[in-house]
Amino acid sequence: MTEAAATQGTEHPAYLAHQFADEAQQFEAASLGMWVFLVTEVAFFGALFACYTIYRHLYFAGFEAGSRLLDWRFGATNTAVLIGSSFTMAMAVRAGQLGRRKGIIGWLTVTMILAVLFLFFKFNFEWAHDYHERLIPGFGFSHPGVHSPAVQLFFCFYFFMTGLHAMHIIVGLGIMAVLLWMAMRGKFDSGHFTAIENTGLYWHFVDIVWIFLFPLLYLVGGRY
Amino acid sequence: MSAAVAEAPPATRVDYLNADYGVKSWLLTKDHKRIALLYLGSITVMFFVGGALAVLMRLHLIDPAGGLVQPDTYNKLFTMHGTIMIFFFLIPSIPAVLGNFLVPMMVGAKDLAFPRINLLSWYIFIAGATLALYALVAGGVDTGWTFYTPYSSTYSNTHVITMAVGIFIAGFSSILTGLNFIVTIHKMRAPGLTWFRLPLFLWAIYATSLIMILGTPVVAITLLLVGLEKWLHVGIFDPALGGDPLLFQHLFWFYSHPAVYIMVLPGMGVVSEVIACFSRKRIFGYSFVAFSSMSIAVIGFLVWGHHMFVAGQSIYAGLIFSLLSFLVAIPSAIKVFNWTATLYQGSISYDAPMLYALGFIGLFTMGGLTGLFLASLATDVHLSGTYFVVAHFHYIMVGGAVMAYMGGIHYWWPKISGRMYPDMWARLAAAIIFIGFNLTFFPQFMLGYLGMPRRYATYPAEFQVLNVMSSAGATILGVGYLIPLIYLIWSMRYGPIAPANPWRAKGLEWTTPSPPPTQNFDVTPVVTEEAYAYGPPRPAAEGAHD
Amino acid sequence: MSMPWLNSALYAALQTLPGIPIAPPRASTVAEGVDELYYFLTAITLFFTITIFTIIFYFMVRYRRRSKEDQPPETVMNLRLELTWTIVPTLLCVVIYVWSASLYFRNSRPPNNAMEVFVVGKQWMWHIQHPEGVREINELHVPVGVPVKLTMTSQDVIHDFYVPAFRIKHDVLPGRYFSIWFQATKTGRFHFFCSQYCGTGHAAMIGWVEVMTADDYAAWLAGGTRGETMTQAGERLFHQYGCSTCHLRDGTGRGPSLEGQFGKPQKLRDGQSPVVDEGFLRRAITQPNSMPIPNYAPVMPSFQGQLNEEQILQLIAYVKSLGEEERKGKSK
Amino acid sequence: MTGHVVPVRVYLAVFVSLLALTALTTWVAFLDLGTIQIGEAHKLDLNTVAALVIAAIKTSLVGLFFMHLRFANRFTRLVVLAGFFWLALLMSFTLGDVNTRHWDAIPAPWTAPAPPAAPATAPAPAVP
Repeated sequence: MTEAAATQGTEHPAYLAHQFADEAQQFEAASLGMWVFLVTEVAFFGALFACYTIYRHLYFAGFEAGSRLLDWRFGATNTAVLIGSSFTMAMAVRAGQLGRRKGIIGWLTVTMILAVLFLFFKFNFEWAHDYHERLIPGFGFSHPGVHSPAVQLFFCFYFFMTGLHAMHIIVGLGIMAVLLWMAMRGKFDSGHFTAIENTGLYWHFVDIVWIFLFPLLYLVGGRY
Repeated sequence: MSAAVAEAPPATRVDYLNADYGVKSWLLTKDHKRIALLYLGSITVMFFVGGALAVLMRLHLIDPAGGLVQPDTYNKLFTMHGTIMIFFFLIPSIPAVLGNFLVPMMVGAKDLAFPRINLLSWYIFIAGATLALYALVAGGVDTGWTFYTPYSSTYSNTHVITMAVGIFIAGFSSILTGLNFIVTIHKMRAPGLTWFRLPLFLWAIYATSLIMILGTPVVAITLLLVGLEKWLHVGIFDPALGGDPLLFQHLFWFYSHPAVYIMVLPGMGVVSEVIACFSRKRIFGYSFVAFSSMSIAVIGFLVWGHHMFVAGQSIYAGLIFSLLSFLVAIPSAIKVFNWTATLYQGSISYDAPMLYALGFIGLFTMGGLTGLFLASLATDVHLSGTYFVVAHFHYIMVGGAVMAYMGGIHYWWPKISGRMYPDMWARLAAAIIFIGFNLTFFPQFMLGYLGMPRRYATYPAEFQVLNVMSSAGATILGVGYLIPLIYLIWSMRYGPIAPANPWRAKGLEWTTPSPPPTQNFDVTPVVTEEAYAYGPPRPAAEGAHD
Repeated sequence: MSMPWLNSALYAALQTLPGIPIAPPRASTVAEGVDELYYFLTAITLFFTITIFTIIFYFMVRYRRRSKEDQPPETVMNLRLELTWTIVPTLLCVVIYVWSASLYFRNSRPPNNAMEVFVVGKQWMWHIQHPEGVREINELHVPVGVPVKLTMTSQDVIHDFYVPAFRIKHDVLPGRYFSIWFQATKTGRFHFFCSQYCGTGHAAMIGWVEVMTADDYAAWLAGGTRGETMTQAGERLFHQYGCSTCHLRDGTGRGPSLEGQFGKPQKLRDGQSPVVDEGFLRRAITQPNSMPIPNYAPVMPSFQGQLNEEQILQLIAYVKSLGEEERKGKSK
Repeated sequence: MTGHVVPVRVYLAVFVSLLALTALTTWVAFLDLGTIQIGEAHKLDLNTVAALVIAAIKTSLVGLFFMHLRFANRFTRLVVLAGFFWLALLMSFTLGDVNTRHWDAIPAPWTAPAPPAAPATAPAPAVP
């Protein structure tokens, strides 16, 4: 190893991985990687949306009947909560860009509180209620109406899509906890905020999924 | 420089193999080359498990009444053979082994963009493969690798859920590998390495990665839905409960048809490298070959419906899918013509990798052309679901992808292991595989046209002659695959030390010692010429250099 | 494109190949056209395969490496060559596509005068019933020279009805009806297979199509199990299951009259008006409330699980006959 | 390396717009927007269309501002578009099949089967 390379090695910031030539390359790679990952997520949820679309097309009335069994007020509240968390997340990323430790910690904490609130509404009120109403397919589902099979299909998708979404929220909470810990230890003070930026992208994506889930699940019931 | 390194006693030089010792240094490695070897070991195991199942099937089919096993067992044999070979051997084969090893070296980088994710993807693969092997040991799955509902979700009482979850998990390994390659090829190319100086292997890997990240999530979620349906007895794809089995087929083939290109595109990349090297010429029509890879990846996503011509899909959808299926044949044809043209006026040597590559061209040509029979609606009605289909896709996947994989392993083996393999044995094995393969699968084309349906444990006596021929070929093919296993392992210890560039090949991976140091390159290389510059140095380039 | 003499000559040649059978018998009106395309594709495959192999072998020998110092000349890209081998295969593909698609399209619709036979696939056998009431298992008797339309469904998983000698095949799905048709051109026994994997006994779902002369067929029908015709069986079920108590003929019952409904669009409450066909009736029987009809209360119970697929087909045959009687009456 | 720092008021404006659009989509769900008949067998539910349009607007707001796509390079935008494009392919082809499954192969004049006895010498009109 030449002397130049050796000294260059010592100049490397701690967060610069060995395979990258410089910070710009690392940042761009991480950002592109995250976007590509989000594309796979689009395909992942997209397959479910495609199934949903086909069945809603085939069983229009049944899906409307299923949707009417959901309480739109919880859906709307949770939408607001999640949009709020997206906003606070954007603020956390902004704080990261500016290298403000307190800002990062504060906004991340608010985001996490909102995420927990979302899950609390979802599980404690909605899912528990659905269980009592025997609306969970596979767990004693029963629906007396004329559209029973279609309603069961609707609820299959309702639970699978919101469940998968909730899982993403839980994973996001875990990542944010790590970020919080890193922020407290001052890892982002130097303006190296790639991790926050990417978590933000992930979180906004989760928000976007919900932006579609809310009307498609809660509002299509022909409630007029 | 390379010669000097090669002459030095191996013990004095630190390379990626002897940089560290012990199980931990392998299981926790972030070095893309070591991860490639981890993949090589694991998929070799899967290959021979899948191969053993195939041999059992062929032995069973010698007798029309089914000589060896019960029909149930036979059904499990072909299902496990299919799932293991496709999801746990072919899909990771070239990308995860050769791609992992070569992508960073070919772009002139020290590693992939995300080494930790790379290691993670191997662990995910192992988790999925373990579940698949568990399903095999615990009694197998009998749905066919296609998992058609409602048979898989309602009627089969085998380990469908285990297998579905196994494939679901392994899918993420594939996604992460593809993601890593895309970012690496985009962002980590050495100075001077423009897109049109990339080796064609990288173009192929790039196109493959696109399919991996865009298609795999769909099949993952679909198989998860099948698992859920079976577990909870709900009817997502079961018509008795309101589901649509054709929707399953759409989602399944949306990935699983492009998956064929995941298997064969990297093989095309390997063949481009090998042909160029052993005829000492630049690949004819470089940009056409490069763009054909990309167009295969894109058009390949639009043809999945040709698996469903007789499945109950709308006949108008069938008409469109048929047209698009014909279109995807064109880029493949362009590649074959360009490879052949590359040989013209070359300096062709018959080293083992070249024999595999030329075998690939021939077999892939046949596989591709017989695909036309299945893309055209009227003949597909007769041929779909018969042995014609079996023969066709084995020509693509075994005659194509596996031949290329073997060729690639032989071509880069000196770089990977630092040792040479016995050349005569390698050529002999290549010849045996070529002959055995054709004997096994050519009769199956005739069987299919004759009308023998696939997945039959027993069959009417009029099909026996061709079946016996096929089984005889399978034994030869099996021997052909065992020979390289033996001599490659032998060569790791006893083979002659390989120089840095035994084939006098072009490409960044040959400019570094064999085996390469952990960091691949001591100095980041600067690329000043196009790929495959085998010809005399161009005056213009020289002038620019001075 | 049509060269009948070549087609027949090739077929004859393949039949006489000693020892190894490699061409299935050709016994339907469709088979000849499919074979013609098949031979054409085979010719293309052989042409390109042989050309590529020959060129590769020639180059391998002609340009083999003679010394390590060989310095092959640089080849520059030849755009004209590239375009040639892009455009020629494209044109070839278009030709094949148009040929195959029109053949398929033409073959996909049964002639209007086809006689109907009903096929129900179940693990692992084929139940076949003729409108005259004769039922058979894994055997299908048909007259030669008459178009036959098979209306098929499955009782459990996906099967596939495949007659190699007729070059026809279609998947048989539970809950849906699919039709294929053929017109046999010669008498004899021909295999049919299940060609969609369906479980343990998949390979045992084999049967024979017995193509007979018109006289033999008539004799066979007469000598077969004399029972009621499908329409009569359907009528019996119609009363047995109480359908007749609501679906009164004059339309005053709790359900709509079924008289003359078959083949006409039926307006549903959600505003759609699908045509009443076999699939519509099957759904009306198994999931009546998924398709409520204006002016009628959704009170009909589902008969899913109470009727097997063959009985449903008999009911459908009966409902169809209600329409036919009216149509005949009108024409008289 | 800090990228584009967006002013807080932009974020706030986006946040408020998103909330407003959520309210709007909820409100619209309670109005009967009716349907559009397409052909004989299909109809388009305008409530669903409205819901999806609003969701798409919300998505673009989140994408452009919160996810900084507005300030991102062309390639990143291409990646995002590719994802949605592929999804559109999956959906359109599958829906296309589902929607045309009941279409019969109505023989066009050029495919009308020729009577087996007389070889068609002139393009005969389709005989019912």
